[in-house]
Parts: sequence; C-alpha cells; structure tokens
Amino acid sequence: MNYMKSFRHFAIAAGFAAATLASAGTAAAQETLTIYDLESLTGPGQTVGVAQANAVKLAVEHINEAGGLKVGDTTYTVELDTHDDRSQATAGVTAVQKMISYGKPVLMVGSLSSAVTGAYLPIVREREDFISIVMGAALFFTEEDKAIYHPRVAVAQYTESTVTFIKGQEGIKRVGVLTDNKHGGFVQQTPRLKELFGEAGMEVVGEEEFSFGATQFGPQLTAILRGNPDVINIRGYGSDVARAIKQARDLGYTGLIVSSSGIVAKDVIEAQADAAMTNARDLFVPLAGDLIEGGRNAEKAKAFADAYKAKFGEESGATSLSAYGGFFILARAIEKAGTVDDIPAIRKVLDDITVAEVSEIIEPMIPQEGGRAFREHQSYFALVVREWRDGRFVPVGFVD
Amino acid sequence: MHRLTAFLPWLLLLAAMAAVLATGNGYYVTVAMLMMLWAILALGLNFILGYAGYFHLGLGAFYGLGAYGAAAFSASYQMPMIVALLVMPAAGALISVVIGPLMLRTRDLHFAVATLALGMIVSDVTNNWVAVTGGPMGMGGISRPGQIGIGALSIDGATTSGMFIITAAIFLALMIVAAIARRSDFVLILRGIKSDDMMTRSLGFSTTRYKVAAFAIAGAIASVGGVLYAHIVQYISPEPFTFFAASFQAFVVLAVGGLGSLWGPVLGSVLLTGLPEILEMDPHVKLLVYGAVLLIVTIVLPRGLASMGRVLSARARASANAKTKEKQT
Amino acid sequence: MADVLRIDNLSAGYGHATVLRGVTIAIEAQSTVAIVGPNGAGKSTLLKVISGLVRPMAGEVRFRDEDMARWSSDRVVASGIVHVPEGRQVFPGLSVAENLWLGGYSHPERRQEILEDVLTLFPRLRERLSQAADSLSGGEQQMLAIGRGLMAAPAVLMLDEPTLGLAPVIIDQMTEALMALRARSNLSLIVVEQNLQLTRALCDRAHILVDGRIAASGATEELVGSDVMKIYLG
Amino acid sequence: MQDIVNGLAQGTIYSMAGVGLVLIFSVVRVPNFAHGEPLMVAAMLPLTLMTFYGVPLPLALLIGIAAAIAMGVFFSAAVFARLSRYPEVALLIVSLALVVLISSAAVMLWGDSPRQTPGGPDIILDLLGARIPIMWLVIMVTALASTVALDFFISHTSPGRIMRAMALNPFAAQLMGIPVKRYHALAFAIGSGLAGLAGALFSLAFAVQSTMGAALALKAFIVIIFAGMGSIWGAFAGGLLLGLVESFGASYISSGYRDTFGFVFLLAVLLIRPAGLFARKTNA
Repeated sequence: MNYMKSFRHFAIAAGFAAATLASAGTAAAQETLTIYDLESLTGPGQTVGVAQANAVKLAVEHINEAGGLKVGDTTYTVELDTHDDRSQATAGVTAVQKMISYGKPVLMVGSLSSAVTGAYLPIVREREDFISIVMGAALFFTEEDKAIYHPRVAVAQYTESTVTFIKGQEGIKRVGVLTDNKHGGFVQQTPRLKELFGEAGMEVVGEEEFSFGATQFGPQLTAILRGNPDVINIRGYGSDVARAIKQARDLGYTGLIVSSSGIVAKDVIEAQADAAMTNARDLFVPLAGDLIEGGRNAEKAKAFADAYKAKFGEESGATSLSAYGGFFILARAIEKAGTVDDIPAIRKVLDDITVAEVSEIIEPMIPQEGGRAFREHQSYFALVVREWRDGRFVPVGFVD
Repeated sequence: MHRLTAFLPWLLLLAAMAAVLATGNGYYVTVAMLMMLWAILALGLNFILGYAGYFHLGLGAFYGLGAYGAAAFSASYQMPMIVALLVMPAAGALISVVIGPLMLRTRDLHFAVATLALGMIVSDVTNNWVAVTGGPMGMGGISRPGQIGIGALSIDGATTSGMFIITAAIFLALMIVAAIARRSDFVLILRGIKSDDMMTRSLGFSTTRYKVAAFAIAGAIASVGGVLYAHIVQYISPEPFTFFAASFQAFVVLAVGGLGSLWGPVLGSVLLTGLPEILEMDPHVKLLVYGAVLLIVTIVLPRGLASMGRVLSARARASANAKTKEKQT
Repeated sequence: MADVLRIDNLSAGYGHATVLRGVTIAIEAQSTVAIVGPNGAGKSTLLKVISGLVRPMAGEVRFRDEDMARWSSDRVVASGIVHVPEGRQVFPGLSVAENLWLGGYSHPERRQEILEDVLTLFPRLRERLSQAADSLSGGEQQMLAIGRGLMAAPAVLMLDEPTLGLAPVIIDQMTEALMALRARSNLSLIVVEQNLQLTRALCDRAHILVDGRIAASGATEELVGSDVMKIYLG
Repeated sequence: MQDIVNGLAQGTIYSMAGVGLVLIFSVVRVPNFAHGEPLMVAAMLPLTLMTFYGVPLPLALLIGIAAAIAMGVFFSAAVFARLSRYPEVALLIVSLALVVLISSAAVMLWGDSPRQTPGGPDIILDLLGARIPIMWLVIMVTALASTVALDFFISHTSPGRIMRAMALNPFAAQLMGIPVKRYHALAFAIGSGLAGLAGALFSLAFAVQSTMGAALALKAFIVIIFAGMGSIWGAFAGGLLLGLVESFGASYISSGYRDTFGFVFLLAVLLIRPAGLFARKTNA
C-alpha cells in the first residue's frame, strides 16, 4: 500500500516537473521562496497535525501549479521547509531557533498545539523579521502578538456560541460542565464560560475535570449528576467526548449534551458510543463534509475534499481547511505587499486584508469591520451544529 | 601522563563549548544548552542514585519546582534571574530536608515508588492549580537577564549566545563541584551506605543525615536545572516536568552514562538528548531507542558508557596478555 | 573404594573476588569427611559450588565420575547431593510437615517412606509436625533442616555448621543423630564444623581449608592432634 | 452508592493487576515495572484480531490472555532469568526499559488513542439507586473468583506450596532441588495471565490504550505496597481501596487531582506504616 502511495506521489511529481520544465522557458525570472511549516507530525498531536500539514502541501501545490507567486516582477516557486515539533514545546522552540539561525526573514505557517505555540511565542513575538500564520492552536491572539496571525477559530468563540446555543434550547436552568484539564484553551475559558452562563440566567450545578486520554469518567459524571443538570457541556477532544457521552448515558443521564470538539465517526465507533449519541450536539468550526452537506461554500469544499482525498488517500481532518485558507492568506499578502522580505510591509497588508480578497478561503469566515479577515490578528467563523444520525454526523444548523 | 589524561576530558568539553558558540547558530546553541541541562539534572541525580544507591524517580518534581519558581519570580515579580538562581535551589534543598527524612524511611522499591508518586503529585498540581501555575496554559513572559559584566567581558543574557554562556558557566561550576565531591569523604560515606547501610551506621555515621543531604543536593541541582530551563525556553507548561519527560529521562541519562561516574552524565546527555535532537527523531522512535539503549547498556556495560574506556582497555590488555602467553608457550 | 565426589584444582568466587584457589579433594563413598578452617576460608563457598549455587571459575567437580560443574542446583539435588545450609534456613511460615514435604521435592514417589524414616531419626519432629517452623527452638530447627535434607534421599549430605549456636545438651542429641546417619551404608557425609569434639567423633578424614587453599588433609585423628591444626585453628 | 460502584469497578483492575504482581514480586523478587504491559496487550489485541482477522470475540479475548501469559513467560525466561546475578538497580532499569520498548512499539502498532472492544453485553442494572453495567459485575465477580482460585492454588496445591516456600526463603528452596527458573516462569505466567484477564475483560467495559501499562503497573505497585508485599488478599483489598479513594476523591473533592489522592494515600501509608497497611508481622 505504501508502495502504491509513493508511486502515486512519484507520478504526480513527475508530471509536475514536466509542467514546470515546459513553463520554464517562458517565465521571466523564476525564483524559489522558502516558507517554513512547523507541524506536529509525530507525538500525541499527530492525527490532526498530519491533516494540517497535508493541507499546507496541497495549497503549495495549487499555487505552484498556477505558476507560482507573482511578487512585483518576479515569480516565485514556493518551497516548503517542514519541521516536526513532535508535539513537544522544547522541540518546537529548537525548530524555530533553527529557522531564525539562517539570518533571513522567516515566513512560517503551521503550529498545531497550544503548548508549542505558547513556547515559541516569547522568542518571536517582538521580532520584526518573523511572521507566523498559526492554523491550529486554541489560543486567543491579540495585537500584542505582533508576529502572529490566527486565521483559525479561537476557543473564546466556542464559549460564546455554546452559551448562545444552550440559551436557545427550552427549559434549561441547570448546567453541568466537564472540561479537559490538559486543554489550555478550554481551561483558560472556564471563568468566562461560567460568567456567560450566569448572565444567561443559568446555574452551573457541577464543574468537573478530566485529563486528555482519560478512560473513566464515572466519578466526575456522578458528581455532576448529583446536581440534576438539564444539560452537560463537555469540553475536550472528540475521542474523549465520545467516551464521556457513553458513560453519561450508562449512568442514566438522558438529557442534552453539548460539546465543541470536532468529534468524528471514528471517535464514536472506538468508544462504542453509537447508541449514546442521541440528544448530543457538537458545535464546531465546520469540516469539509459539513460544508458540502450543509450547503455553505459547498462547491469549493467539495473541490478541496476531492483534491485532498486524491492526493493523500484519506479524508481531510479538523484543521485542514484552516491550514489551506491560512496559507493562501499569507500568499496573497506577499503578492499584495510586493515583497518577500519586508516583513513590516507584509504585516501591514495582513492587518487590512479582506476575506473577499482571498477567494481560496473555504471555511465560513465572518468578515470583520471593513470586510477584514482579522480583528486584532484573530479570525472568526460561523460554527456548525452537528448531530449523530445513522452512523455519521450531519450538520443541522449554523451559528453565525 | 596521568595528569594529562585527567585533564583531557575537560579540555575536550571546553573546546566543544567554544566550537558551538563560535558557530553562532541559534539551533546548535539551543541544542547544546539542552544537553547541558540534562547533564546537570543527571549529575545531581548521581548523588542520591549513583552514590547512595537510592532509586530517585521523582526528580521532575524538583526540576518543575525550579522552573515554576523561576517563572513566578520573573513573570509575576519582575525579579532578575539571579534571584531565582539563588532562591530556588535553596527551596529545593529545604523541601528535600523536610520531606527527606520521611521519604528515606523507605528504601529500594518503596523509595522508587514513593518518589515516583511525589513526581506525579507535583505534575498534577502544576496542571491543576491554574491560579498559580497557569495550568495547561503554562506561564510565559519569563525574561532573560540583560547585560552582564563590564566592558569586553560583558555578555547579553537576552541573546541565545548569552544564555548559552550563562548555562555553560553554571554547568562547568557544577561539574567542578561534582569532581571535587567525588573524592570527598561525603561521597565515600554515601557509597558506604549503598554497599551496606547498617554497617556504615555501625561505624558511627548517622546515615540518615547523609542520605537526606544527598537527596537535598539532587533536589537543589534539579531546581537549578529548572531555573535554567525556564530562562532558556522562556515559557513553561506542565508537560516537560512529567515522569517520562523529566524524571525518567534524567534516570536514563545517568544510568546509560554510568551511575556514580563523573563523566557519565555528560556522555549520557550527548547520546540521549543531543543525538535524537539533531536526528529529529520521532518521539515514539526516540522512546523505543531509549528503551533499547537502556537495555543493552545495562546488560553489556552495567557501569555505563563512562566505563567503556576502562572495559575496552581491560579487554585489550587481556588479549595482549593472552598473546604474550601464547608466544611464551 | 570408589570416590563418590572428586574436586580437582577448583577455583571459584563472587564477581572479581576469588575465594577458592585450586582446591583438590576426593571423597570416598560412604565416608564421613570434615572440612575445617578459620572463618572466611571458603568452606561455605566450597559447599555452594558443589550444590550448584556458585559456578566454578576453573577446575573440575565430578560426581560418580560425571562432570557436574555446570549442573543446575535442582539437577544436583536430584542426583543425590544435598546441602543443609548454615543457619538452618527453614521456611518460616510453613509447618514442619510442609518443610519436610518440600525437602522431598526430587523424590515425590518415596516421600511417605522417607518421612517415616526421618521422623524415627528425629522423634521430636513428629510431635511438632503441624507447628510453624519458625516457632521451633534452634535445635529443633536444625533437626528439621537435616531431616528436610534427608527427604531428598541423598547419597551425599553436606552439613554446614550443624551445631553452631546450639546448647550443649542439644549438641549431644545432634551428635547421636549424626552418628546414626554415619552408620548408614548408602550415605556420605561432608561436615563443615568448628566443634572439634564432634568432628573427631564423626569424621574419618578431615581437610583443612585456609585462605581458599587446602592446607592439610588426612585422617581426623592424626590431624586433630597435629601442629597444622593448632596453627590454623588455635 | 454510585460512587462506591464506580470505585469498585475501577478498583478491581487495580486488584487483579496487584494480585498478579504480588505473586511475581514475592516469588521472583524482581521489581517488574513491566507488569502493566501484558495487561495492555491483552486489552488491545482482541479488537485487532476481530477487525483484521475476523476472530470471534471469545476466542479473541482468549488469544489476548494467552499473549499476556506468553509475555510473562518471556520476561521470566528470556530476560530476568539471565540477569539473576545483576544488582537490583539493573533489574529496575531493565524493567523500565521493557515498559518503554513495549509501549512505544504498541503505540506504533495501534496508535495511542483509547478504544473499547465491541461486543460486550450492553445491559445496565439498577441496584439501590446505582447504575451498574452488567460488564462491571462480570469483572468484579471474575476478580473475586480468580483471587479465590489463586488463594486455593497457593495454599492447597503442590506447585502453590513450592512457590510459597520460594517466597519465604528462596535460598533454601533452591537447596531443596526445586527448579527455580521453572517456577519463576510459572509465577510470571500466572501473574501476567491475571493481568491479561483483567485487561481483556476491561476492554469490554472501558476504553483501553497502548500507553496504559506504565500507569497501571505503578498503581499495582502502590497496591502491593499498601498490602505489605506478601499478601494476595491484601493486594485484592488494596486495589479496591485505591479505586474507592480515587472515586470518592474525584467525586467529592476535586476531579483534577484524581491520581493525586491515590499517591497521597500511598505516601501516608508509607510514612505511617512503612511495612504496609495489611502487613502482618512475619511475612516475607
């Protein structure tokens, strides 16, 4: 199977090389632009990390196939230099050190884990020769993080949408909250979540924690159920959420369960939670499948999903769309700024770039003031509400 | 002749440090700092594990203590690094002295499990006491020291090279202390405890006091390592101080390098933290390699890499002897 | 008469420490041999080498003309060489009966028969059969240790300091029992013993082991009175 | 009531792992930190066999347990038997190395996401206000039954008596002509088999993952330290106690510190009664 895969890569590469050679004669000045990609290709973040890195590869391929980046009079072929942070903070820092050590301005994309991003942030935050487009990580970025742009949903948005969604349901007074205590984003948002529930007139009757990868949720759920909640909000990764839902049902809880985890069918199957998913909803930034089925940017999403599947032989993952869109945001900003090494100029373009200018963005990004993609370096998205029906998740609505 | 061979490793070490610094390459300098960091942790562990023979599997607790203390001093109270560098080892030693007599009532496996539990508890606390440690969000905003020294001798601690010099200075100082300690009565008594606690006690030594001292030295040096880590990476989160990331790794570095040897921690660190970093090893592969190296070294070279020279020369001598014998007969 | 056990130029020790250096001893079938010597001379190590607990570094150990230097301890016992260690080493939590039962591990089919024999030799043990072994007195524990050794139906029984730390009255009883064993036609005894009186009464031949080497060998009567003995044992 | 049930369900796996470990530790006397690995393999293997080779569930579980037993025998015969002359620190290092080798190989094979074996009975009983999935009951009954069986085996059969003797005085046992290595392998086989049984059944009720071994071995050591090393029923009770401590601590104090409750309890026990909670005076 691996052999077949590598053969396919070879075939694509060969065809691509031929195309480049053919066009080389006509191009005026073709140079190479190196863009760094920091990804969690191994370690605990691997599953999502690889899906994110693949989408970056796909974006680069599409740009190069279309002739490369036109910056002023020069056309650049984009070359990726991918580094594996191994899902570890120190490995991420050393990788970033390596990029900086060449003494040239650094254009970087990627970063999946919040711990890795948080670890290299102090090194690059103030640098005038560094741009990082962070396509993963649950952290919330602001204008103070000068080098970082985050065209990816921040957990803060999940917090607000979750409360809005629950408020919209009928007869809900008591809320139980179960949080992954290794998930920096969710933990950071816990006080805000409680505040919002309070403002909405709901009472938090149980607030419990579990650790990423936990297999037993009995004590926590038992404690939450003592408060007789009308809804349980589970905040963590999909596979953990699926197991928690299963165990909540085993303990006799039949009420509404709301998560924001991007849970997928595989999570439900591995947890044997098929029957437990009734009356559970997941609020998440939409995946390609959700957009296709929910009829939002369906065509672009389908084209992306097909291209991804053709190239990598599997479905795209949780942050694939953000990575694809994020890469094009950077590419467009470079073209628009007309420079590859004047970082302040590129940043200036990024600050004002509009969603409409980057037609390759597939996710339902909500334009900010003046149609901008970023508000203080952070993007916002419409979220999808997903429900488990007949062995798969289907979108049942969007929260804008 | 003997004197020269004793100095050779030191010269090599200094030369290697100078070479790394001369490249000015932030990546190599960072990797070298991490190597020194692990050598520091292992040489501290050597006192309680290598000399006294107590399986301390909770070093991460003190490493984390140093790092979180340093982060608090720097980020929350804007104190310079030197404050953390003085206070945290003292705190590490003090805590060790308080809990040491209790922990050291146990030995062998019990002590191993007790220290392991200590490390796990600290990991849990760093992850859950959000108000103080930042929980999984960790703590950032740790500022490195600025300009140190005068005139031509001054360095900028904020740069990676400056931080390297600070780390190297501390590392060398600790190596010299370790080299002196190795020949001291103190370490001799620790080795006596390892070989027979009861007998050592019967000779009139209060072995508990010595064991607690060794435990405290390991804790204090691990805290120094933590302070350095916080200032090298400038961001801390619970993960680097967990059992497999910290306590176990320090244990492996020392065990592979050579329990009770002076250069073992350095050799172990170069092989087990330097190489995997340069080779960008997949973390699972790295663990697999750790396991295999640990297994092979323990069985083939029970006294660690540091004994390799001795073992090889003994073999060479043995085979030379055999040959001369053959000639004679 | 044929030698049941031959030890030739044996060296052995622990790690880098050599304890025995070139020991040569021959033990005739049905004889009773004493190994005497100062503390640390290597007497216990010699027994441990024979019983397969310590591997020889050099030299030969032959049992009925078979090389047994590499035998595991269970094979040694099964072949009929049994070691009753110094300090008795009973199984503390088990009853006397269970201790004896374990001694018969290598001859399960003859257990009952041999048990009767042992209990006849040590009637004390019959009274104590269901008691925990660690509740016995020192002398009784020594009887149990020897009885447990006999349960393996040995051809060679090695006793390491069987009277050490026992009251004189118990030593007399022990001597009696050992004399009875000596009279058995199918048994050789190797006794490590400091008590010269017992040695003299019991053993035909004696070997003096000093600093890992045999310093003298001969008939017990001759050796006991000799200067050699005085020099080494005072 | 539900908290008691939760605690007992979690505690039984500690009990079974602890009972197996107590046997290995007292007979073979090696600090086998790799004890959790056979449990993990027995828990992970059945689903793989079912999905890739179409093996029916009961057979898959049995193969999983057999694999655990085989691992135990391998540890004993191929690893620890060869190291009998090494110092204890070497044994400790080797067992930690085994943990790392096996679990990282397992992660490469199975990934590290938790998963549950399908096909277990999906019935839930209501009992005194607590909800008890029938699989939990099966596990508790099996744990109790296997401990009773092991106790009978140790007290009333010849091999059991021999292992007891080896635990009490290994030196004397060797002098009895007992083939020590064979019984070491047997102790490893039974101990790892119990761990495997626990793992296989557990995978039907809860999610299991390829990195679970180290944590479980640690808990098993905590359990046998509670129990004072030598006692099978002590280990059984210790496991349940640990499960209850964790369950009640997590439910009533703070769920973030769930593991900490067990560790703090362990330290308290070590400090107050270094010999163990249920230790009697004479017991090797």
